[in-house]
Amino acid sequence: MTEEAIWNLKKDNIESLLSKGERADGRKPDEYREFKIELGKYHHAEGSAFVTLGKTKIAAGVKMSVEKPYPDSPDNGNISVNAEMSPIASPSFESGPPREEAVELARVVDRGIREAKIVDVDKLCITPGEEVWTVFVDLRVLDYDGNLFDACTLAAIAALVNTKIPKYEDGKIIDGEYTGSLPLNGFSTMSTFVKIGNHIVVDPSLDEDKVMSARISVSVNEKGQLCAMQKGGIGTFTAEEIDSIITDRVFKAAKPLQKVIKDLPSK
Amino acid sequence: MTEEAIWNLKKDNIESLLSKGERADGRKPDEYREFKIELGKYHHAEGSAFVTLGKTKIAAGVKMSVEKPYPDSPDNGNISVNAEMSPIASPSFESGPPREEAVELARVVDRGIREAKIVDVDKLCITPGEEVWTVFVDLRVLDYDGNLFDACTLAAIAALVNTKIPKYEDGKIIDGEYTGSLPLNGFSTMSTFVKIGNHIVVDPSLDEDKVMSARISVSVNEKGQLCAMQKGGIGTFTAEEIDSIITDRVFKAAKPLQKVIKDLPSK
Amino acid sequence: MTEEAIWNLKKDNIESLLSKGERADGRKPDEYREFKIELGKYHHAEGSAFVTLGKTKIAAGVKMSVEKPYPDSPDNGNISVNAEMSPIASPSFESGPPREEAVELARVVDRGIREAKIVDVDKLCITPGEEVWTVFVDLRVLDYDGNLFDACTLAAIAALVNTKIPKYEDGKIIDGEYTGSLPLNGFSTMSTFVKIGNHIVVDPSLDEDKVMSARISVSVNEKGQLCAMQKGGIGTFTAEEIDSIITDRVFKAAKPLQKVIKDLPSK
Amino acid sequence: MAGKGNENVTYVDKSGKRLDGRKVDELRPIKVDVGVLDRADGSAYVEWGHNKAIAAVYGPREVLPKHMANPYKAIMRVYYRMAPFSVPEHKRPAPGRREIEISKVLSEALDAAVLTERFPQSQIEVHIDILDADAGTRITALTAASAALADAGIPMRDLVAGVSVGKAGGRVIADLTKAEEDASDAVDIPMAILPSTKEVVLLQMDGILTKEEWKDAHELAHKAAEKVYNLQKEALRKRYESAEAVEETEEIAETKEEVVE
Amino acid sequence: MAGKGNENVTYVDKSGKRLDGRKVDELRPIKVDVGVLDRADGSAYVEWGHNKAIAAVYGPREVLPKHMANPYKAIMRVYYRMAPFSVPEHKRPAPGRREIEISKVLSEALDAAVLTERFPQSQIEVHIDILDADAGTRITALTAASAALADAGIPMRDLVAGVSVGKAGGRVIADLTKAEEDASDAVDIPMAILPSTKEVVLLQMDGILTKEEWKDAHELAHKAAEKVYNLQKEALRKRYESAEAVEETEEIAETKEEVVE
Amino acid sequence: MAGKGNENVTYVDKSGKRLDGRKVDELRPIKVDVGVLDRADGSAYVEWGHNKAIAAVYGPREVLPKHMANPYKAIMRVYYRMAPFSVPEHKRPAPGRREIEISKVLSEALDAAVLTERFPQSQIEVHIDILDADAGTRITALTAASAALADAGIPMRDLVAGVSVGKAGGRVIADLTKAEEDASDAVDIPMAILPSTKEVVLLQMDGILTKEEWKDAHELAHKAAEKVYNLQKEALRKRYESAEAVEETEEIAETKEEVVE
Repeated sequence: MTEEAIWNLKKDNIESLLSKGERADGRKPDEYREFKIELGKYHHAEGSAFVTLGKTKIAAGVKMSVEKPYPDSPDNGNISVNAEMSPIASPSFESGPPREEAVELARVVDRGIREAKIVDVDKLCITPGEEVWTVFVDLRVLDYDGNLFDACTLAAIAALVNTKIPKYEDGKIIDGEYTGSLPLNGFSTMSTFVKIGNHIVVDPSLDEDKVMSARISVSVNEKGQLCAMQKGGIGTFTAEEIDSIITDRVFKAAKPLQKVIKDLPSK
Repeated sequence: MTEEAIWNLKKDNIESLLSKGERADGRKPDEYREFKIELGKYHHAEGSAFVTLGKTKIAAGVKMSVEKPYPDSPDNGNISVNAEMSPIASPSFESGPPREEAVELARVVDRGIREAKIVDVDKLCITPGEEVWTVFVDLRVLDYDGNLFDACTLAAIAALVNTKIPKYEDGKIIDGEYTGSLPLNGFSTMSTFVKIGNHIVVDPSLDEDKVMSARISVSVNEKGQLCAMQKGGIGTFTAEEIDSIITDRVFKAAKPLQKVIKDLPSK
Repeated sequence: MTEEAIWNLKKDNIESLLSKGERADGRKPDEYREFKIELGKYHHAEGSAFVTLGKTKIAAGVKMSVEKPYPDSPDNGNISVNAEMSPIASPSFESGPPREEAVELARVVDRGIREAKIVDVDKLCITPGEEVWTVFVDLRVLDYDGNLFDACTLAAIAALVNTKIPKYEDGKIIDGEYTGSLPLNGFSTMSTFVKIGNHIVVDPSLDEDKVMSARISVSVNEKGQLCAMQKGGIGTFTAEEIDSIITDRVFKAAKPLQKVIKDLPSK
Repeated sequence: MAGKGNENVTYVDKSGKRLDGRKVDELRPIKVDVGVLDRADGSAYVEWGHNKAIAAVYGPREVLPKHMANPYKAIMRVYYRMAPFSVPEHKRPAPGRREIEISKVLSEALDAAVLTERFPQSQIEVHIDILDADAGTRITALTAASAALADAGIPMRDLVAGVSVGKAGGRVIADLTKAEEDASDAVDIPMAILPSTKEVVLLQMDGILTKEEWKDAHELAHKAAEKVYNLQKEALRKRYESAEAVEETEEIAETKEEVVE
Repeated sequence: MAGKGNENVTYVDKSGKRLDGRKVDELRPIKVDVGVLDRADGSAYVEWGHNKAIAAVYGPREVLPKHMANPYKAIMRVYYRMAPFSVPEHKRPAPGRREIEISKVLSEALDAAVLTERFPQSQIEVHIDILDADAGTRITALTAASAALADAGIPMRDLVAGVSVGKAGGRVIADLTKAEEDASDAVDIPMAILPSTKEVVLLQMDGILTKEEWKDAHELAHKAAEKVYNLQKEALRKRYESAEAVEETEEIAETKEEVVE
Repeated sequence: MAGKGNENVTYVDKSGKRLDGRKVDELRPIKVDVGVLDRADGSAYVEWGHNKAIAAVYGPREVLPKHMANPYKAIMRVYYRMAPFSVPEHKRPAPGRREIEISKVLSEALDAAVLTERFPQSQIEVHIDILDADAGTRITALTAASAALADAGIPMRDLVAGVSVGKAGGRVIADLTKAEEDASDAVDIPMAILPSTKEVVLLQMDGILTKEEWKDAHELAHKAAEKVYNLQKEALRKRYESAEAVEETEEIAETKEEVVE
């Protein structure tokens, strides 16, 4: 049997389960898998987190660097999110420069953080027009068991919560000394739903990710507002499906994530 | 029939016509196809032109940017020409970084402008040794129906004629405000001749471009001086052929181009 | 016969000779081939050398450039070694960005110079924290007849000995004028041994390079100290083999190289 | 999305007019031309406010390298590129991360519409050049691409209509300009819709929005898509008529050539 | 290697203690976990002092492009990469020259141990990510890679033990930290050894050393390799035991699934 | 071309002497050595004033990737590269746009001379390294490349002679130096000629020239080409003689080796 044929069989199986309201791993449609967040594992990072969601594993690290501000925002720091989908995480990932999947992943996670205005970039100015902090968030996908968007967002937010600002004197960062924690305003979580046949479920497992026709990731902040969205996949959503996800299901599904993020100990 | 075989047939056909002093599209050897220049189509460009020559279509845009001058010319602005031969224009063009054809095209167009000293770079200094204007001319080939050299040169020169200098205050370009037109000295046109069998014609059509053995592009300024040349192709020219083109035919062929360029309305 | 089969035959032949204490070209195990150093061949380089070792040929050139120092060494100049293994030198080399072999070659030669502290980087400061000299050593492999490590190190060191510091006034290098020779402390040579079967010989010829299982390059300074090492190849060395090379054979083998380097006329 | 806009700007005045005089649900002027290029298999040029996009389609054709081919369907390859002069600051020619991401979402949106299963082992290429940019380039690109696919004769379930809705100055509005995207509370929602079935094939959002605002914006999007759809169909109809005329001429020309050979 | 260290630092005190309290021949704490990843054919995670490396192994599998394949043996492809946050200054994601060189020497060291001749025409890939760096990343990487190869069931003549020896403050010591590498007379000698036969498969050296010092360092290296070897074997033993337990569970799970299908 | 030269410089004095003492039609000293490399199929080294170029030729050999091959002729691949130390300011090693353009025009010039139709489906590679540059590197490169092709035994209609003519200080001159190229009215015209038939295979021009000046320059070019041609032929003749001697030696060597095996 070709790989394509195997996936078609898997798809039929997953769909027939979903018709009965069941998922292969026993979850309900709007239920997340177990997840775990470890903070501060990497000592060279100003902040870090190691996240597992199902068997998906993400290492996130934050580095703070002093840079010249952009001319159109001389008083603001900046944030930059990058994601690496190296072959460590999956036999189907390739080494080399980031492909479009990794670029999309990084940019969607970035917008989920940026649009929710989580990092208080106004407070990251050292000398207006001269020196501001840039917050580099780097995500390393280590094991791909489905749903990288939500796992990477969790890891990025947790790493930011864990971040301290280095001491900066006479144009130099003092290695290992810090002046406080990174100023944050609230938080956001991302919840990804996928469509398989005409069923829609949150937090896709690896198999669900592989057989889905369409995907939608919705970022929600701590006030229950929408702050970023991204549809993916070559399938379509009906207007009703979209409304149901965006105005209802996402808020229910995100609850366990929001609870854990809210209670993370800040630095 | 292979593609090669088809081109060989076409070549025979074109040659036999040329032996009778005829071209497939009815032109005389030193006659250009119809061409048209539209100015100022693109509002974000400081100057722009859309040129058609036969069915060849070129979009040219000029952006002005403030840069540090080169150490060996602290009082002069700079000019930079780039050309993109993307697959939009032809099924045989490839996407990706510019290949040697696009690099040659950009550099030959650049020299035709630079050597004729059309842009008065002495007047593009803001603060000597600190800030000067760089004039970026970007050419997008949109439809390839032969003779990119002449069409791109027309488009580049027309876009320069159409260019205004942005207002620059307190280290910032004021978007949408201008302080005058780009200072220019005269103009130049480029005329490309190709050799098919032992016949030589100007302004090659697509078919003539494909079957030619050798190509020569000659840039002539408004005073009737030569200002740049480039031979291409894997064929040869005899000394007599070269002399005939350079000392005679190019000046006749270039007349209609020169007339139109001369009458372009400046900004 | 496949290429692989031919090399296996060659290997058998080389090994059987080595069992009798002989090498294909008549040398003893610890004997170098003839080598020759020509200084100052390239007039645009601040220093240069053309080295032949057997038929291996290396062109080395040094350019001095004024750069901003690294933040953690504001008073020191820098050195940068690059090596190009272009197809000029061998049908098996490929054009394009440097492959791992060329990167390793450059970095090992670099360490042989850097760790021996040959270039007195303390004396290459122009204005502390602002301007220092960077010494660019560029190696072009022109003919590959084995043992690039030792030949490139010879060429790099000889080019450094031949280097003059350009005159630098008012922020500009005065072309063609110099203020003295590059400050150097001693020198080093590199000696490469390869293992074929269970025989070990110095200065591998092309055939020996191709059939060797393991390689070790040892850099030794003028005081008889070790200053850099690199093992290569997919074979192994026993602890005894390593000790014999590092504590004994390398010093004997390096003698002719050291003698010649020592007597090179400085600029 | 939220920009650095002056808080005192009134994005929608008391009479319901926006900065450029449009009503909240009104689109900028849109012009769609089909069959504008000679060499491509299909092409279209779209002006949408100040945005200008040209799209060229090739295919279905052979996949290179061959091992990338899919035995069940054609693969869609979309290249969205910005001309260096299309934006206020000169852009480097090499594609940036934004262009790579947009190429991906456009590719998925078009793939949803094209009957790719009819062309296994082949690829369909869409090349789009943005010549002028002013908020809404990806939907301008998509509208051009979809028309160009139709021009190339690629079978589709429906045309893809690109639209953008969002928010500025506290009001939900359609088709934001750059000035509106600079509002401090700006939200931009590019969407693509198959108008016949109202299916959504592209959806992105930047900025903070409530559920209620989403509902208004979503409704606005479907209305706007209908308008874009009609413009696309009109342009294709015109092209179809003129193409028939051209084809007749070409037949005559071909007959002539045969005689010459 | 020689760093900018303060000349007044005492790298080894009178009682033979180093800056972090270790003896001259003492290694930093080392933790080896095998089978830490789900998707890779084999994997291992190693913490070595502050160094943290994760390795994933795939193969033997098909070589692409095919003409790179060797008809006599598997080819080893090793990708050593540093996370941007693993070092004091944010590192760009693209591999630098240091990563390229280290990938090459690690590949040769592992190739010496793997029975590559058993898998002609195929390739074995090792991907290593350094998540935290503090002097000794390449030997941490090698130790992880070797355990991951064993975890993937790749036959080897022996495990490869990575060690580092060298010199600081005039004393030959094992397993230098970054602080020790900053000594003005620092010498760093990363090595890899097949412990059963004491064969050396990786050896690099930076810094100035006498013959006599080499002999001491070399001896230290073989002793240290023995310790690393034992940790690797212990981790694999644990993994083997738990893997057996897991396999039983999986068999049960598979049976269940069959029922479902 | 026009440089920043001091207007007061006299580029040609009353006695017809140039800055370096040459007459207007005089070339700089040129040295051509053939067969200078061991591994290449053909090679040549040319010194031309301060310019130094080395060329290596491989082929005809297999085209990779195969679909690039031409069923009717060999394809020429020319790689013109400048050593980082060959110019006043350290050059980055990656080829720039100038090197890419020059590689293309050199490739076309050589293709015009080589009997490529004799080697369908194959490629001929020419690699040229500029080790020292002083105005005229491309014609130095071409002269070396052409001699190297002959050394490799590649059949050609004729050798390709590279020459440069132009203008400085109002006078038409041959073979400009960098100092002459810096004249404010400088014109540089690199050319390549098949001397037997006077066919032109490379021609570029930068700077402002009248028709009349062109005629003088063109005439000068053909005279200069004749001189270069003679030097190339002389070098090949020498090589041919010594090669015959070497071949005899090699035959003896091969006989010996057979005995050893």
